Amino acid sequence: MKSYIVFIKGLWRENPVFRQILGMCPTLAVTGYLSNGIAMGLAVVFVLVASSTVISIFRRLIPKQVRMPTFIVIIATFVVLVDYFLRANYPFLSKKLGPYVPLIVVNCIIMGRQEAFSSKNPVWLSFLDALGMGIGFTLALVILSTVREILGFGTLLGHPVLGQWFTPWVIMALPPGAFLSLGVILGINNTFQKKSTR
Amino acid sequence: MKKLSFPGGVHPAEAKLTASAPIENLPLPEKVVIPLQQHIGAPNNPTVKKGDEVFTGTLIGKGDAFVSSPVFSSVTGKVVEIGNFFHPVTGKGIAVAIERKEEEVLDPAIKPVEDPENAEKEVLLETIRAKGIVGMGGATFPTHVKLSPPPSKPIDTLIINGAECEPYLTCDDRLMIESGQEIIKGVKIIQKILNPEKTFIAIEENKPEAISSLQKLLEENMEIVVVKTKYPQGGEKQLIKAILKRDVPSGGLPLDIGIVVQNVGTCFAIYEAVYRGKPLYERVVTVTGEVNNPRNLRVRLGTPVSCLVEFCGGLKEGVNQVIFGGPMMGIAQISLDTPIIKGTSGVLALKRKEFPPEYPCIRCARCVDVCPTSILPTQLAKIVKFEKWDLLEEYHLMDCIECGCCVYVCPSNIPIVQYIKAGKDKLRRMKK
Amino acid sequence: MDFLLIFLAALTTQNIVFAYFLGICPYLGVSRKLDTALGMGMAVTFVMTITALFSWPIFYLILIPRNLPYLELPVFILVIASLVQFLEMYFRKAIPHLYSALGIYLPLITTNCAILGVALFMVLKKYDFIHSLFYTFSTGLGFSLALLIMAGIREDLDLAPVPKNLKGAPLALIIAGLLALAFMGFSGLVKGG
Amino acid sequence: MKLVVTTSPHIRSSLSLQKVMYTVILCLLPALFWGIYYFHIRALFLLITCSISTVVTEIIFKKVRKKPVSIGDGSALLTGVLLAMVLPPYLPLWMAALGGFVAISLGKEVFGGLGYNIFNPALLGRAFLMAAFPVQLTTWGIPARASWTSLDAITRATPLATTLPKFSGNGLYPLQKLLFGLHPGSMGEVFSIGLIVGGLILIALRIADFRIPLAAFLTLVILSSIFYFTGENYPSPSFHLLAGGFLLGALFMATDPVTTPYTKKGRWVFGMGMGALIVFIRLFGGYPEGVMYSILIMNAFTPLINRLTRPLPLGGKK
Amino acid sequence: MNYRVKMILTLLVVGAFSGGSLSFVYNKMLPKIEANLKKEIENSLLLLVPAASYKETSFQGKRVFVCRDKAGEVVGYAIIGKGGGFQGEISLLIALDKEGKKILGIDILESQETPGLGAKIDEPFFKKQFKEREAEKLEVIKGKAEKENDIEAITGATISSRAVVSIVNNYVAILKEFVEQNR
Repeated sequence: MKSYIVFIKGLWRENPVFRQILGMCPTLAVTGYLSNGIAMGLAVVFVLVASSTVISIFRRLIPKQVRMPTFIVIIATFVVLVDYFLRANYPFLSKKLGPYVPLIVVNCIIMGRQEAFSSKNPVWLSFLDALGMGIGFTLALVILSTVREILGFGTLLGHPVLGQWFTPWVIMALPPGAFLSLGVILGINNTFQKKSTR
Repeated sequence: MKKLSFPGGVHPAEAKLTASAPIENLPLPEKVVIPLQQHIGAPNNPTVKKGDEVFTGTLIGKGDAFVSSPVFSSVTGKVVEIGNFFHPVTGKGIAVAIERKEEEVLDPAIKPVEDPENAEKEVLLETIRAKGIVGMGGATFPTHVKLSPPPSKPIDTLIINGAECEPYLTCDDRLMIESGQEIIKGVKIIQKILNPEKTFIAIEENKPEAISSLQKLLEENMEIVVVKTKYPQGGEKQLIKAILKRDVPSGGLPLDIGIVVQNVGTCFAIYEAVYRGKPLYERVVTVTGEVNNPRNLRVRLGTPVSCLVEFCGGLKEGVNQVIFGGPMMGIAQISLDTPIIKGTSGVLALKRKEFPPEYPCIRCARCVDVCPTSILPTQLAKIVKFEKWDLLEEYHLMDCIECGCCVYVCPSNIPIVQYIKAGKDKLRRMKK
Repeated sequence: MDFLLIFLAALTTQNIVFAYFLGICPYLGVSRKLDTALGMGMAVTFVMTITALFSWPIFYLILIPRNLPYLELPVFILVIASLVQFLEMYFRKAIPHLYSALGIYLPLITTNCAILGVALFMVLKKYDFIHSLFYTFSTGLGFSLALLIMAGIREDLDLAPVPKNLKGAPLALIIAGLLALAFMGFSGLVKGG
Repeated sequence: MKLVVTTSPHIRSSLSLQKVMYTVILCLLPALFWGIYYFHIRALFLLITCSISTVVTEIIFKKVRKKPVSIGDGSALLTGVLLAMVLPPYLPLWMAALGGFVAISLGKEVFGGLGYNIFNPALLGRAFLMAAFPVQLTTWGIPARASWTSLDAITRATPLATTLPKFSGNGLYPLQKLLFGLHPGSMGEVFSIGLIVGGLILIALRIADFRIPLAAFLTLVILSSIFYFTGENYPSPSFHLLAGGFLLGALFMATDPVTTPYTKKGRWVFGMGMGALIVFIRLFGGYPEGVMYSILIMNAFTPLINRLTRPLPLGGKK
Repeated sequence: MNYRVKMILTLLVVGAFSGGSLSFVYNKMLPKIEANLKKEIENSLLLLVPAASYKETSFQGKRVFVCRDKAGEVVGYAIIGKGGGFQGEISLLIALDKEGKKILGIDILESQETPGLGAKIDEPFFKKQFKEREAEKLEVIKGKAEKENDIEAITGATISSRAVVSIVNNYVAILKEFVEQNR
């Protein structure tokens, strides 16, 4: 039961984007297309799960004084792995995500989970926690990029979904559209969260 | 003579209905109710008790503190009650009710100062204190306190305030026209106490008769300055700014920069105290607005306002508001039984229409433009409204003089002064 | 001219916040008050410039000659983390008044992705050393500008009946969007970069 | 007798919020009527669409937030009218409606409603549309047929778009055409004389403060003169003043009290910044017209300008 | 164990592990990444010039390609041109025929133009306009092209269209010079 909660909380109740307002930069930057959003989400899931697991395994061996640098190096290693993997195998995607892949390293979600969870909890729970948070993050990216791609291009994953009559709202593909739609989605989400916790 | 002014301010319709009405004596009322607290400062205690017989001018209340001012009986009669009565400023307050006897007898203690022209400074000051003289412009700050600046702050300029910038009011105007000589003598007494290098008598340009009549009586080392007709020209700091272009430091007093400002009505009262030995038990009140015959009246303190209204032919049909003071800073009264006190310069009857609703501020900044102290009234109102108390001082709340210019011009009908007063209250409580 | 273009672009069209979405967390977090925004802006500008000062030589004089470009990321982030730590210690001891002005913001900076981002961009844009310094400095100023505007607006909105559900991050994001919309007016004004 | 007790002051000036809003709308009428006359019935449809959209949006927001509906103050209507006036007359109506919705929702209600918004709502609505539908927002036209009810249009470029950046004299659009509004453009921006008259009345009535328009005017004239007289192929100051949205923007948008500084010094700064930005965006920027963006950008700076020009209280220390 | 020793040891181990794994991955991926980069230009190049092989050289600091057919005959030249667009830098591949008289075509390599608007410079209807043009100065026009050297602007994206044409004009001139010298 407990492990189930550890996993599920990241999806909604403690969703890193919607509830904790973390990892804003990639959330805004790469959500013009759903495909980018998914790719970024998966990259974060990989880095988060891998580094959480590794750190949890060695949590007793890492001295307190060098915790931060150790974490950073471990995270950075996995980030570079993902970056090169994408560059080699998905050059098109890698180009679109640009510098935001290396920037995963400073994504506060990842460092936050290490500090708050995996440096204190056993491997299995750390893995679940990271997976939950990662999927929660991906979920947020999917929601935002779906809205932006449909309104901004009239397509979803590149396929036209709204037909000829629709005039794309170019703004949704631009920075203002990213900020505005995330702001509005957060506002709507606040309304629902308040209702459900009442 | 040049027209002098200060930045900001408003110019509502002057409505000086009684500018040419001579001061008349109001017939003595049957009963007076004299509040013990008629000044700013420490409270007074009654010196009479129920059943006591009093003469006109008998001391009935005093305090021991330096910043206090005694009150006197304004009629000859019997104390019938000491209790809680209507008070024009505080709503309710301790007052002495006296039933008048037919025959008027002056208290034997009333004696003029001997050889007032050559009296000692200390004697004059003591007389002013003992006769209960306070600022007659409405502030009611004990005059002897204002005339006793600490030695570290020498006074170089005396300003006599005859601006009377509030619309409707004419009591100072009439006093200057009719009792110019007495006022000038009062000014000379103040000069003697303070020994200023310069003395200015400031009068708004809309009072030509007062200007010319005083002009003839001027003595050496006095100068009349004509100031622009604009509200609140009569505010101390505004008057100083207009005449001397000097700024009273924020949170400070005029005497910090060597200036004392006195109202013309106060000068007249000082004259009466010194030359006639008369305690402050009557004053001139303008009864105006929606009354049938607006007049300037000499009224015994403690007279209920209903007597004044009746003497002026009663209220017009539809009047629903009676204000003590002018329309800009006066205080609306609950009852016509409220007595006239030392600071009551006018009684104004108005037909007040339905309250307009308060709309959101549209930042038109009219209040900023008219604010005579150059603060941001609308921001202060919002700060109070949204309870961001920590911002109050940053926005100079305490500098507000509550003149009401901002509310007068506000298109959204925001009671800014009310918010500011609430903010001042809060700030005082937080400091404690 | 080169420098002017870099400078103007960093403030407007290529603004690190409005165009690249970097440093959003501190942008949302530290923009409630003008004073703190000013402090944070100055601290970020300072650290960004210092980062370029150190990471440019490390990258071009150590990593590239040894064919170790893949160490760019771990090295940069370690440089930033240790720089911030070192600066904090140094300020506290040597320049206390600067510490009281900037010091409290320094720990927040490690997690500011704008710093790492600007170091990565500096390499991507192939700037030489002087241009890199100027670029990072200008970007810091651009960040400060965005922060100050936002703080000014949010201070105003402290005195507004903002809908409850929008308070905080949602409204800040919407304002950022509107600012980005207004800043579109600059586009084309500064070409290239 | 019952006496009413209110706080001082007990008299008020005769100005009210409604009076401010409706006076502005009245002063807009000359330019508005000309726009409808010149662009025919489609312009009228545009006006109606925008007005309904802004008013309905405001009602919905007030209802949802359970606040009293304050349509009577006329501010939502004014936003709608202004929005219609800055849009191309032949814009698809659903886009205009979306613009009105955005103007009120994102431009005003998210900040707490009237008086609290940071940006000019009408311009924000237009900026949103400009970013969302740049093609439609830069497609201008004149009526295709003389018939008043004809809905067809012929596409024509606005003077600013045709003559910038390659400018050689007033060309197609001589001064008198610009003055009388005989050229394509936004519905409410073309009739220069009407805007000048309306704006001057507004300033004379002290509904609008003269500082921002004057500062913007002077800055625009001085800067554009410098370019005109020293460089080649730059438009004349008079062209700058009349050909685009400057008059409507400076006289009616930049005098919106809510989104402009409340200090006198600040208003000068605002106007100068606005004038300078217009010239730079028009001459060197990516857009042919810069009035909207210059006002929005200065709106963003307004809280900072206010803060920096906050007056010292009488006798206050620095 | 002394905690200092432990600290340093930990960092060393982590650093070594990280460096090792990264070096391994980097060396494994590098050929692929380089191939990707090469392929990107190659794809564009072969789209524009019917060539069997090409050789990259440098001319005035620009990247220039000489294309040959199976027989080794020169069939065309190409150059990578760069310039400022509406948002950021635009980088193009421009190809000329072997005489340096006609433009064979252009392709967009990199751009940050507005999606859905300026980004349309990468769409065939726009790029096609450059095909078979005389290698002379081209001009952007709004609406229908009338003159020989007119290029129709993308509706709503005049700036981006102008940027592309100006890059093309600049780099065609450079490439023509190269062709002159190498004929």
